[in-house]
Amino acid sequence: MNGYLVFALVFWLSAWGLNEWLVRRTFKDRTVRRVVNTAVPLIFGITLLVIWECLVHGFDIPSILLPAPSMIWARLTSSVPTLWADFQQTFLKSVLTGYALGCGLGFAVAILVDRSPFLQKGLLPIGNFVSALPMVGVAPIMVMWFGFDWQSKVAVVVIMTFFPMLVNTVQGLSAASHMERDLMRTYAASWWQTLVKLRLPAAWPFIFNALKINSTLALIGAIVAEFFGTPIVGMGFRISTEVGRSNVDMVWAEIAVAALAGSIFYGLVALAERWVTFWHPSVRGGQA
Amino acid sequence: MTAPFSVVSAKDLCLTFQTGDGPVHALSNVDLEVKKGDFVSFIGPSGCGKTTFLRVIADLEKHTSGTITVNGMTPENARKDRSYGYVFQAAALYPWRTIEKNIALPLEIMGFSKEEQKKRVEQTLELVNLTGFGKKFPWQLSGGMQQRASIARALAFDADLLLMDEPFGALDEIVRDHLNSELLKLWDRTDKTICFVTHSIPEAVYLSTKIVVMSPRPGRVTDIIESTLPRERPLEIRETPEFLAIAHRVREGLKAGHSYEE
Amino acid sequence: MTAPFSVVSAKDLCLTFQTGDGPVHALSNVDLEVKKGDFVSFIGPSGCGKTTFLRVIADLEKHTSGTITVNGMTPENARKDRSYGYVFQAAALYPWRTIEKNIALPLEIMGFSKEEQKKRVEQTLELVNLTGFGKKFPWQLSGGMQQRASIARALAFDADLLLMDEPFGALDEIVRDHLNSELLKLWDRTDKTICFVTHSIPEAVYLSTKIVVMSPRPGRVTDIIESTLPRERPLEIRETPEFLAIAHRVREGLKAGHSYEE
Amino acid sequence: MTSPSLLRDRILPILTVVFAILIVWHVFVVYLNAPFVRDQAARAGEEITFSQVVERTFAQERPVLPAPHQIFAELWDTTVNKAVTSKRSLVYHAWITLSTTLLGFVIGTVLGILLAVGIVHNRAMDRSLMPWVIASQTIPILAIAPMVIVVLNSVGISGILPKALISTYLSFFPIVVGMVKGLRSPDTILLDLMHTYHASPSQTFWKLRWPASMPYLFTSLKVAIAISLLGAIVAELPTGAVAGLGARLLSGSYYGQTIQIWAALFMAAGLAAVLVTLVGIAHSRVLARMGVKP
Amino acid sequence: AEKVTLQLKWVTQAQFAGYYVAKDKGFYEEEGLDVEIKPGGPDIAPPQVLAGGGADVIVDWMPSALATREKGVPLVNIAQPFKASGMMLTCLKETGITKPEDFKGKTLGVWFFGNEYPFLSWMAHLGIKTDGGADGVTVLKQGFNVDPLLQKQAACISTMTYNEYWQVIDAGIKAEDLVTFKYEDEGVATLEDGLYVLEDSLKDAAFKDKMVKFVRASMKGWKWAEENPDDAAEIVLENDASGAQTEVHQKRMMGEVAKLTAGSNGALDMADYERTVKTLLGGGSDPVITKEPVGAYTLDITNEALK
Ligand SMILES: Nc1ncnc2c1ncn2[C@@H]1O[C@H](COP(=O)(O)OP(=O)(O)OP(=O)(O)O)[C@@H](O)[C@H]1O
Ligand SMILES: Nc1ncnc2c1ncn2[C@@H]1O[C@H](COP(=O)(O)OP(=O)(O)OP(=O)(O)O)[C@@H](O)[C@H]1O
Ligand SMILES: Cc1ncc(C[n+]2csc(CCO)c2C)c(N)n1
Ligand SMILES: [Mg+2]
Ligand SMILES: [Mg+2]
Repeated sequence: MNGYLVFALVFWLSAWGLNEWLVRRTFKDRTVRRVVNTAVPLIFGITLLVIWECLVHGFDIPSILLPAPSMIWARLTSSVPTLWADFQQTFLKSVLTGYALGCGLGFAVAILVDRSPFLQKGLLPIGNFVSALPMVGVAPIMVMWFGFDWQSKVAVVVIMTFFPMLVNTVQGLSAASHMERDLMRTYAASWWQTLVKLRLPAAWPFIFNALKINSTLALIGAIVAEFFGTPIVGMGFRISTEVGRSNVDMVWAEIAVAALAGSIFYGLVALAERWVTFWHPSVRGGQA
Repeated sequence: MTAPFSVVSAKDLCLTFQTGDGPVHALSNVDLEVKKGDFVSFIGPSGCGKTTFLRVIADLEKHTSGTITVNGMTPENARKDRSYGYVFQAAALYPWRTIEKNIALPLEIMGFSKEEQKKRVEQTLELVNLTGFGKKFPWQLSGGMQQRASIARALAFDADLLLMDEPFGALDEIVRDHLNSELLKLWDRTDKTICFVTHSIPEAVYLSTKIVVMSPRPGRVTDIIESTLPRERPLEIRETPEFLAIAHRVREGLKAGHSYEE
Repeated sequence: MTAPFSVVSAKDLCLTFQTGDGPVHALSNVDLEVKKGDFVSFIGPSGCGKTTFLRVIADLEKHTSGTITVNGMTPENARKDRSYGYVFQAAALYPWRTIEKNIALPLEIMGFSKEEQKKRVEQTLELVNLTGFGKKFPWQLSGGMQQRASIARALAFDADLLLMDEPFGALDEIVRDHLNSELLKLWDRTDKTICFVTHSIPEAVYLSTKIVVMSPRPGRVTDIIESTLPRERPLEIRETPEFLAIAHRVREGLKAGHSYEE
Repeated sequence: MTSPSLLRDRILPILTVVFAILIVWHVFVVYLNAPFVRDQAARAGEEITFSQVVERTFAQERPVLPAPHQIFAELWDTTVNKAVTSKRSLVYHAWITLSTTLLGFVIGTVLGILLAVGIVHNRAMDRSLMPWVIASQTIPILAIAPMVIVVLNSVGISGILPKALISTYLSFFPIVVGMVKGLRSPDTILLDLMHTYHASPSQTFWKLRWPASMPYLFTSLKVAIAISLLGAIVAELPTGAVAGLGARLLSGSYYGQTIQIWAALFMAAGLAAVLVTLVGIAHSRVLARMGVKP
Repeated sequence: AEKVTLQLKWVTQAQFAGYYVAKDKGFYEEEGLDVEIKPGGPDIAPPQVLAGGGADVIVDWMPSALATREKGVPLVNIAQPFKASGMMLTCLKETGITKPEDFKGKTLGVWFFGNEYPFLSWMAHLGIKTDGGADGVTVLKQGFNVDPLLQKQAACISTMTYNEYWQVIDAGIKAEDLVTFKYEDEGVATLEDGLYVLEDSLKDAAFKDKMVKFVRASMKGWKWAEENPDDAAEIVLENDASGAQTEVHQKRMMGEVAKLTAGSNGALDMADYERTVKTLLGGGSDPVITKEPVGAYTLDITNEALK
């Protein structure tokens, strides 16, 4: 059994070395650089998987606790239709809708709060109040109000994503420097013009932070909300059911799908960020 | 037009900044009258309150006491009227906009049509000698180029009153001469009123109809010199005795106000 | 010390920026030799590559081709040696530090003792005439005061090579004269090497042992003038025919390099 | 300019908003609870008027949406009328959750900052770690939490720490995202200055990156502390939901005690508001010390 | 004292009164045992805790235990304190449902997490599809409470005789407005709360001995609870750390639970076992277990304990 562990260790060390070497070198050719840039996280990931596989075999961990990656892969490939249906239900319906609405709402309230000092003093404390409405308590209520289907999950996701967006937008809207604002004042620019032409652009780095955080939070929210009542489809439903059925490989297959979907989602947001905030030092410095 | 009408009129103007370690008297008892069509230069040692005074005119800073009117109104109303264009001491370009877009910014805000915007952007870019750099971003420009872009931005919308805070500080003599005479031409043609902060005595004398010499802490006006030079000013005027006399008076005023002796 | 040794030596230096709309040739085939104890002024139209050249010396920008050594090493090693103090064109003060703390920043980093820090901060504050403003934050200072603070910061740690990018651009004549002579004294006393960017021809001539005239796009060196003025320079030297002759040559060089004719 | 007044500038706006919310709330109480009231009446064969409906919607045992006064009665009863050490006291449960929250928050903040520092300073970490940090967040924590608890238990870690770790797991992410951005936010010229001094990475960090990241840090902290609380509550489920606000929520939900759920929700929300406000106060303190222009 | 950790299937309530009584009354102590009772919750899978070494013995339902056994975690039933099944479907009379055939086209609330097996078997017996088609039923994963019935989101919901049913009643719906289908009455009853351990650990004689003592004391607790239901409920309440349980509800629950444990002395009744296995095997196209389980129970422990 120790052969596994030794192999894991050796593999890990050599992969690490390889990665260090790769990132230290600068490649002239653009395509080579691109390949290297994707290879590095990939190598890291593969290393994790190999270590995982070896540990499971090496320590004889029961699959009900932690299945080996190979087992999860087998399950993944053999349950594509179920996984796809769950993905549609949870990701395409609950997560995306909830994310859009939650971020939209947080943004809108932040703008509203910014518009009116009165509301700022009245609404912001209330905003803090709903900052941590626990999904454990909220999800059953939402099921009661909005039914079992994805609509109630959307509601949970909205509640979860609202606050990060609110806080970040409020902070971001104050990111423009004094001189930049003074310039707008000299034009007697209206509040809207100042917002659109100065304060929003300056706020984007913060807003994108919220969009990034929310991209994963929304997924967690939607999945966990399904623990509290759902039609019999969905990633959260599958996970909770299959845990109870001791089909832990299926649970991890869902998790793998969630991780993949979440990472792609995050990646897209990060890409949009680079595109929108190209001027920010954090992006201009070469990395976002 | 009848008797020249007062564009900026300050009486007994004071401004004190409250800072962590006590108050800073940036302006004290400033009296000044700027008439329509005047070209007023402000000159004075670093930190004497020139920027602060311009900011009060522009309603970016509130005076502590005294009165000031701009175009006969409060600075606030004048600002809301979009009575002036302001060139800040630092360029203050928006990093997410190209130079072109930066210059178009006030035009967008004031609702100029797309073609008009394009035309004016091109004209002013040309004026400040930045043609070809319109598509660059601010951080891709040298310091002087950024400063010129910010001048272009203030000129683009053709305000009647220009507030310019050391607009040519980062420019070499040749460009500076060029822009000086362009500015004079513009002023002559359009009958603008210009308040101009500079550290160059020749520049002040060459450009102005009135030179305000300030002294530091608390910022006071120590001398106001009405220029006797004609409105038409070729570059050679800088060699005339009249010119040199005025320059001398300015230099003396400056020296008097200075805290340390050489 | 034996034969003056070469502090900056550039051969065939080129630098091209890759921008979204094509390459910008900021420096092309620059050859320059700066000896220990030289006071070299760079003068040239806005955007000609003066800042870029200083940045290459300081290892803040990588040249595209050619060679350059600083103190006989690569710019990188020279930087790691802390061979130079750099005054940026913009003040670049840290907004969360008081002026005092900003000046102490390089001292902290280079591990000066607390008392030594205090002493040097006070000295340099005094030198740039900012005594009493140590406890203020940068935004509470005027533009010129900020610039002086940044000069103080670069002087505080007493590097042998000073790279100064328009350090006196935002200062009035009197302060400027004062700082000019202080700088000359310092240079004379300590045998520093100074690379100095300026837009003022008299300033360049007054200060330098060597004047480098540059022309724009692509930034080339069009003239290198070895000053014949003595090392000892009272302010009155500026009226001498020798001085005026040099100034004239600089002006001609500048004009020649300029893209537009007046 | 008039002098600021606590009443006008703080209390009044909040009261107005709360009042507006209360009105909407009451409308919804009637709207959401009425169907059940009507059904009940129909089952009993009784004719009822609208005003009777309204009256009953405010006094339902298991309302879809409890009336505010019901929640406050419950809150009052479970906070003021119970000894704080009693397990029927909401204060007791809030304290249990709060202690988990704070522990999880502290660990999460430290971990998040350390990761951000690593990512900003080491290219290998940036390239390889970040994607997996992101992937880690897409794992639904509630799904693996029981396994985590079991595993931790088997290596002898039990009590508050496993719960806090789950809270950490959720809260470190906003910190990483915010701080990676924040630590990279200083302007090029400010970095160049450090470069000219040949400052060591740690000097650049402490003297430049760290202070420059403060707005990002505090914004992230606000989000993180809220998420910590969320995580602490979620973490109470796989640990047997024995005590804490999560346990209250769960058992309230399980036994259909809507009013108890709402009371616990209010408690959690109140806790969150206090914590976020505290972070906000710390933020303005730090800004003031950093001499930021007001 | 020897340590024993018991993982419950659900939160602290009278459903597990026997164990709390045995602990509280010192029955475990008398046997020289130090028993830790871990409450469960909505996402605690007792078999997982067992496999992970978090518990020595767990309370689980047989369908889930047998299914888990097929997945390769060798659970073994060592005692069966619950004789009868308390599960049922509770429907609103106004939906017009009077017999199982009426389910077609309706929406039913079902507990998942391993508790869905009895329902799925039943539907398979009835020949009703559960995929939501017109001739089948639409299944909802029911949350923890009876709201779907009250809100009329489902025609019927799963309830336990000792718990959720009474919540419906407490919510103000009269018993005569309800129709109930007990699994016991429909002939598809499966065994509920039993005690399970890992097969491997039974190879250890010391462990076996410990379990004998544990089962003996636990059954003593159960019998005490049956005789003193109100006192037992009080003991449960004392052990509920959430402070959310009410006396009325727990006392009533204890009364109902007593009816289910009444018929058992702890030993697994082979007839009940056979019936459970048959029900689960007969699950139509997708049976819960695919083959007759082997070694899924042992009578050794109870035989020894009840001597
Ligand atoms: N926001 C502020 N808070 C406190 N003090 C300030 C503030 N702004 C300016 N000051 C102080 O007011 C005085 C005048 O500043 P101002 O910027 O008007 O000078 P200036 O004449 O423009 O100088 P320069 O030529 O250097 O730009 C200075 O002493 C400065 O320290
Ligand atoms: N980061 C950059 N990216 C692209 N182009 C740049 C960049 N920095 C400078 N340039 C270009 O390089 C040229 C030289 O710039 P540089 O800043 O060296 O000029 P300069 O001589 O210092 O001018 P000034 O006197 O106005 O400060 C300019 O045309 C500028 O547009
Ligand atoms: C999500 C979820 N919902 C319901 C149960 C059901 N359950 C567990 S024990 C028990 C007896 C009744 O008290 C019941 C019904 C569960 N395990 N998980
Ligand atoms: Mg100024
Ligand atoms: Mg420059």
